[in-house]
Amino acid sequence: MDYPLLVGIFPQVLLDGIILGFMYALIALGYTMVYGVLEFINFAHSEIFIVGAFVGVEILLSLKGAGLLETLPWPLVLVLILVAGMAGSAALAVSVERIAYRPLRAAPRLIPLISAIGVSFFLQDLIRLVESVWRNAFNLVYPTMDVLNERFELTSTLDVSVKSLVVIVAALLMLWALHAIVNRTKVGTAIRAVAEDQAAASLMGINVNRIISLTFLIGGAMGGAAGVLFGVQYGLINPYSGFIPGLKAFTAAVLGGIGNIPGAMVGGIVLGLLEAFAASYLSLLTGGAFGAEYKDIFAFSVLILILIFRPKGLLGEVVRERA
Amino acid sequence: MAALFEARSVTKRFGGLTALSSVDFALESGIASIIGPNGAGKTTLFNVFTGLYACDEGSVTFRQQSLVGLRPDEITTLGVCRTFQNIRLFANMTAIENVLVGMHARVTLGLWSVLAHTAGFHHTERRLQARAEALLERVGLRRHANDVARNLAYGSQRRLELARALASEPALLLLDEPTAGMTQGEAGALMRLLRDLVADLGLAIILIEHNMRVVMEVSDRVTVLDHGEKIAEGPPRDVQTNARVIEAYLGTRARERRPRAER
Amino acid sequence: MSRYPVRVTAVLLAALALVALPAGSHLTAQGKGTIKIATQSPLSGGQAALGEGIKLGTQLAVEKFKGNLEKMGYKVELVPFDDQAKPDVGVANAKNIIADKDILVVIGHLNSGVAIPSSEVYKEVNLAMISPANTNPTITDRGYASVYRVCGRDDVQGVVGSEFAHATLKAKTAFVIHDKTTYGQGVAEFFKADAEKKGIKVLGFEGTEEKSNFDPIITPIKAKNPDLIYFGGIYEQAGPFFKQAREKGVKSKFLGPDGMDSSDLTKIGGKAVVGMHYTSVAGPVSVYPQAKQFAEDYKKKFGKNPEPFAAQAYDATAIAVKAIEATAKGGKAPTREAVTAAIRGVRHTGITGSVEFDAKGDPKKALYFVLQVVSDNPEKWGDNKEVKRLVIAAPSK
Amino acid sequence: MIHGVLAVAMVALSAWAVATFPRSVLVFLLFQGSLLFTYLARIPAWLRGALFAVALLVLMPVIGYYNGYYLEVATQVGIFVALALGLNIVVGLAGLLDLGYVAFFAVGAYTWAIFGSPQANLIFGGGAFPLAPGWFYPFLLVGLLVAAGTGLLLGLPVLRLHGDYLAIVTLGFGEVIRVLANNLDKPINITNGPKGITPIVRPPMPFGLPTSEAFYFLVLVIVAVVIVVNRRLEDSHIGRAWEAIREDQLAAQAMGVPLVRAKLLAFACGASFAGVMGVVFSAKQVFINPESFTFLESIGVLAMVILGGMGSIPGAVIGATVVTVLNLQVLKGLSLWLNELKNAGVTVLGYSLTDLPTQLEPAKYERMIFGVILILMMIFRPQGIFPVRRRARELER
Repeated sequence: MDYPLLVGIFPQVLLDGIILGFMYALIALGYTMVYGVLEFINFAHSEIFIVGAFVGVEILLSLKGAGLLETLPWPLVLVLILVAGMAGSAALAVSVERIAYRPLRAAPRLIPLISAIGVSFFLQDLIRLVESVWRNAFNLVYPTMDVLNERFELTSTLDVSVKSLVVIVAALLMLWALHAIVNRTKVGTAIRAVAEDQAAASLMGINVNRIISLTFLIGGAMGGAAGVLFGVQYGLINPYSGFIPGLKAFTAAVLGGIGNIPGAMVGGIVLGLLEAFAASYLSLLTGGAFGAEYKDIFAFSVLILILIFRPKGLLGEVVRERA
Repeated sequence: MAALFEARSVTKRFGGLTALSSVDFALESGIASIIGPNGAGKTTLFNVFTGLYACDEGSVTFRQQSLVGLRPDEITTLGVCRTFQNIRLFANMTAIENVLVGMHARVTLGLWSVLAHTAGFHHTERRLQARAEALLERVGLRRHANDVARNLAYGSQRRLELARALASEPALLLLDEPTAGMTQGEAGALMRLLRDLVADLGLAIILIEHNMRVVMEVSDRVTVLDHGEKIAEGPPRDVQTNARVIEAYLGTRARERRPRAER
Repeated sequence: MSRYPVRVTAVLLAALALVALPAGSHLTAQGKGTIKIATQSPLSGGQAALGEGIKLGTQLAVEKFKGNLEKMGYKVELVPFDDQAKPDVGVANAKNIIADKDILVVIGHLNSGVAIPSSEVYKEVNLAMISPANTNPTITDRGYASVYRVCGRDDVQGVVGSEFAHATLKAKTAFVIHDKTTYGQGVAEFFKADAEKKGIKVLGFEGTEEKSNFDPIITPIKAKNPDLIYFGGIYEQAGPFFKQAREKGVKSKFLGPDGMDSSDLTKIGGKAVVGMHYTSVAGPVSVYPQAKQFAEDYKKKFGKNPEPFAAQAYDATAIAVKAIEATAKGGKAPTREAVTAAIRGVRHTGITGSVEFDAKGDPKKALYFVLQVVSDNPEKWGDNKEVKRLVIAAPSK
Repeated sequence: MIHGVLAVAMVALSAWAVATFPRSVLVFLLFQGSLLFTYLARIPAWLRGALFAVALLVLMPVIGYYNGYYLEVATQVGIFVALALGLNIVVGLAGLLDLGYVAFFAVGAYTWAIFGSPQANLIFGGGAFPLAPGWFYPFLLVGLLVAAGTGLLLGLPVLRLHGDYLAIVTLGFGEVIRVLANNLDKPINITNGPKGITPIVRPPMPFGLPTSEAFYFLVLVIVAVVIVVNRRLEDSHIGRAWEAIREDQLAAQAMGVPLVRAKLLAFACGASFAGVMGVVFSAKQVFINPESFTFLESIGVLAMVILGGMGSIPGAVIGATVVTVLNLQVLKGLSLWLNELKNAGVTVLGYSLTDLPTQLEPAKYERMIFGVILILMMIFRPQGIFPVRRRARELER
C-alpha cells in the first residue's frame, strides 16, 4: 500500500470534508428549524434550497448580460446574490407553508409529509418548466468570477480556493446568527415556546401562526444561502440537483439530533468528513475492490450505527419516556 | 410465607435527583394505597414496579420471582398490570378492541393459526370476545363496546382502562389515580367495583390516590411517600393521625389546590 | 355504509360517461391514412434534457422527411412518450404503443434499462425499435429482428478511446472514472480492459453517482498524477468534474466517449475542457455538410444546440421513414412486419455517417471520430477539430 | 335494488364501451369506475362478488386480449396493490414510517433474477443456471423468505428508534440496497451492477395462456392471497397489537405486547409481500437493474398508502390503483390527447396549438400535475379516499 500517498492527501481530504460538511450543515438548518417547531420533515426543503441557487444564477446571468459582472466589486456581487437567494427561498418557504402545510396542521403526522412530497415534485418540474421557457435550458451554469477560483497554496499538498473560504465563512456567520436569534432575542424565545407547546404559547399571547411562518422564513433563508453557495462552489445546477444534497442534509440533521441547531452543524460536518474520507480512501485501502461509489453506503452505515448507540443523534438529548 | 409482591430498598436516581431512596414495600393481598404529595415519587415507584424504569438499587419480586431487568410486557405476562395516571388508551380503537389488546399476553396462537384460520383460532377469538364483553359489562361499558375510545366520556375512559388492565388476567393490579377527575359518586362506585374484584377474583391492588376519602374507605393499608422516602405505613386510621404525614401534607397542601398532572 | 360515496361515484361516472363516449369516438376516428412514429425517452425528471434531445431530433426529421409519404396520401405524425427513465413506465407505454396500430416504428430509448424490457414488448408484434442512444451490447446481442440501433456499442467505443490514448496521446498511465450507469460504466470498462492490454497502466477505476462535488475523488487523482483521465459518462457530470479537477490543479489530459458531445460541455467546463478529446460516431460539421445543416435547423427551430443523441435520433428517423416509404411504394398500406424487415435493407448516409445494419441490428461498420474541443465558446462547438478517424466493425459474437 | 341494477348495468355498459372504443383511455376509466361503484353500492355480497369475479376474471382478460396496454396497466396496478398492502402493515397498522420499502421489492426481484438467469453461473461457477422455468413457483416462496429475512435483519438493530429516526434509517437502508445492487459487480459479480440482469426466465404458463394474460392472473392470485392474509392478520391479536403500538407504544407494552417481536413481525410481513412481487416483477420484465428500485419508488408506494387511507385495506387497494392509473394512463392520456390536438392544429382562443413552444410539450407536465394532486388530496381529504372504518363487533345478546 502506498503509505506516503495515503498520508499526503490527508489534509486535503480533511479540508474537502469540512467544506462539504458546512454545505450540508447550512441546508440541514432548514430541516432542523422546521422539525424543531412542528416535528415535521419538510420534504420540499431541497427544492426551496435549490430555488435559492436559481435566483442567484439568474441575477449573475443578468449582470453578465449587462456587462456588470466584471465591473462590480466581487464582494458586492456575492452579497447581492446571497441576499437575493435568501429572500427568494424564504418567500417560497413561507408560501409553501401557508398553502400546503398550514391547512394540515391538525392532521396526523404523515399527511403533511405527503403534501410536502407533492410540493417537492411540483416545484422540481415547475422550475424546469419556467427555466426552459425563459432560458431554453434548465441546466444552468454559474458564471465564474475569477477571483473566487483563485487558490491559496497552504502547503505543497494542501490548497484552498477563495470560494471554499467563502463557504466556510458564510456558513459560520449564518450559524452564529441563527444561534443568536434563537437564543438571545424575543422572537427566538417565542419560537422556542411554540416548539415546546403550541397551545400554551398561544395562551401566553404568542401568535403561533406568525411564529411558524417566521420559522419557515428563517429556515428558507438559510436554505437559499446554502443554494447560492452550492452554485458558486460546484458550478452547475438543475431543478433536480437539490434532491440528493437535501437528503444528505436531512441525514446530517438526524445524525446531529434533529431539532437541535448545533446538532445540524455537527451532523453536517461528520457526514461531510465521512463522505470525503470514504470517497478518497476506500479505493486506495481496498486495492480497488470497493471505491468512491460506496461512500453513501459508508455514510448511511455509520448513521445507523450512531443511531443504535445514540438513538436521538449525536447532540440530541436522551428524553426519557414517562408513563 | 413470603409476600405476593415485595420491593426492598428500591432506589432510583435521575441524574443528581434521587426520586426514590430505599423504599420498602410489600403486599400480601387486598388493597394497598400509596399516597403522598406531588412529586413524592409515587408514579416513579409504579414505573419501577412495572419495568418502565430500571431501579438503581434494590429488588422487586412477584411470587418470589425478581422483576428487575424484565421488560414491561414480560412483567404483565407474569401477572402484574397497571393503568396510567393520564389515561393512555388506544384512542382510535374501539372499546372492545382496547380490551382485546389487553389480553395479548394470554393468547398463545402462532402466526400460522392466524393465517390459516385454524379451529384453534376461531375458538380463541370467540373466547376472547366473550371475555371482553364480560369485562366491559363489569365496568359498565357494554353499551359502548363498539365506540371509539377517543369518543368516550372521561369517566368511561378511566373505567375502560381498568377493564383493559383486567383483561391481562393480573394477580396484582396497579392503579395510578383511577378516580382523578371523577365526581365523588363515580369515585365511590369505582371503589365498590375494586372491592368486588378483590373479593371475586382474589386480586391484589396497589392504588395511587389523592382522594383521601376514597383512600381511607377502601384501603387495607396505606403507605405514605414524601420526597422519595417512605415516611409512614400502616392501617388507614393510624396513618391519618401520623404527625409526619400531617406535616408533609399540610406543608404542601397550602401550595397546591388541585393535584397537578405529573405527566 | 353511508349513501354519500355511492352517490358521488355515480355522479362522477355519469359525467365521465358523457365525456368519454364522444371523446372515445374522436380518438378512434383517426382514419387509415395516418402513419405514426413514436418516441420513448424521459421527458420529465432529471434526465429530461437528453430525452428531449431524442424527441426533438425525431421531430425535426419527421418534418423534414415526411414529404414523400404525404404525397402518397398518408398523414405522418409524431407521438412522443415520456418513459420517465423508469422501466415499468417504459413497458406500460410500450403496451400502449403496440395497441395503436398506426404506430409503425419507435425511436428510443435513452436508458438501456428501459429499452431492454420495452423491446421485449415491441418484439411481440414485430414493431421496429431503432435506438439512437442505447450502446449496451445486450440490446442487440439478444438477436431480436425488430431491434436496431444507429449508435455505436460500448465495447467498440471504449476500444476506440484506448486506441487513441495509446497511439496518439502516448499515455503511459490513466485514471478511469464513470457515472455508474449502464452506458458510462460499460464504456469505461471496455476502455480499461483494452488500455491495460495495450500497456497503459490504469491507476484507478472509480464509479460515482455524484453530480456536484467531486473534490474527494479528485484529491487522490491529483496525488497520483496520471497522464490521462478517461470519463465514461455524460457531459452533465463530466463538465463539473473536469472543471473542478482543473481548478484543483490536475494537469492530466482528458478523454471521454460520445456522451461528451454537447456544446453544454464547454458551457459548463469552460476553459477546463479546451483541448480535451472525445470519441463520437457523429462526424464533425466540416466533414458532413448535412450535419451542419442539421445543427443550424435545430438551433433555428428549438433555439438551442442539439443535445447528444439528437443527431442519432434524426438519422434513426430518416431510416425509419425510408423503410416505410419502401413498403408503401406499391400503394398498399405499410405493416409493422414489412417496415421492420425493410429497415434491414436501408442504406442511409446521414449526419452521423453511413448506416447499414448487420444481422443483429448493429451498424455494420462504425466510423468513429476522435474530436478535440477547440474553444470555450459554446457557439463554436461545431468547429471542434477532427483528430483521428477509425473504422471498427461491430463484434459478431 | 336500484343499486344492484345500476351496478350490473354499469359494468356491462362500460365493458361494452371498452370493446367498442378500445383506444379510449376515458372509457377504460369508466370501466374501472364501474368497479368502484360496485364496491360502494348497496348490493348483496353475492352480487358484488359475482360482478367482481366476472369483471376481473372474464372481462378484463378479454379486454386485455384486444388491447394489451390495459392488461399491462391492470397487472402493474396489481403489483403496486400488493406493495401498498405490504407497506400498509408497516406504516398503516404498526405506525412505523418506512421510507425504504422498495428495498424488499428489490431483494425479491434480484433473488429470482440471479437464479433465473445465467448470472448465477458467475457466482457459483459451472453452467447449471438459469434454473428451469418451473423453479419460478418455488422461488415465489424463496423470494418471500429472503425478503422477510432482510426485513428482520434491518429490524433487529433499528426498531429501538422512534418516529423520524426510524424513517431516516429505513431510507438509508433502501439506498444501501440500491447502491449495493448497483455496485456488486465487483469484486464478485453478483448483481451485474448498472447493466442489470437479463434474460430472466419466465415461468411456464399454465393452460397455455399468453404471457401477459398469465402474468395478469398470477398477479391477481397473489393480490387475492395478500388481501386475505392482510385481513386475517388485521382481525387477529397480531393486528390488534400492531394497532396498539401505533396508538401508544408504551401502553401497548404495559398491556403485554412484546414490542420488538411485534414490530419485527410487521417488518417481516410487509417485506414478504414485496419479496413475492419482486420475483414476479423480475420475471415479467425479463430484465432488471437498480433503476427500478430508487427512493422515489418507495415514496410512490407510501403515497399510495396514505392517499388511500392509512391502515385500511380497501384504502391501500384504491390508493395503489389511483396512483398507478394516474401515472400510466390519465396523465399519459392527457398528454397524448393534447398532442393530438396539437397535431390536428386545433386553435384555442385564436391561438394555434401548433405554435406551442416545445418547452411546453404536454408530456412534460405529468409529474407536476401529480404533485398538485397529492397536495390537493392531502388538503381536502387528509384521511384518504377510503379511511379506516372501525369494524363493529357483533355482541352476543
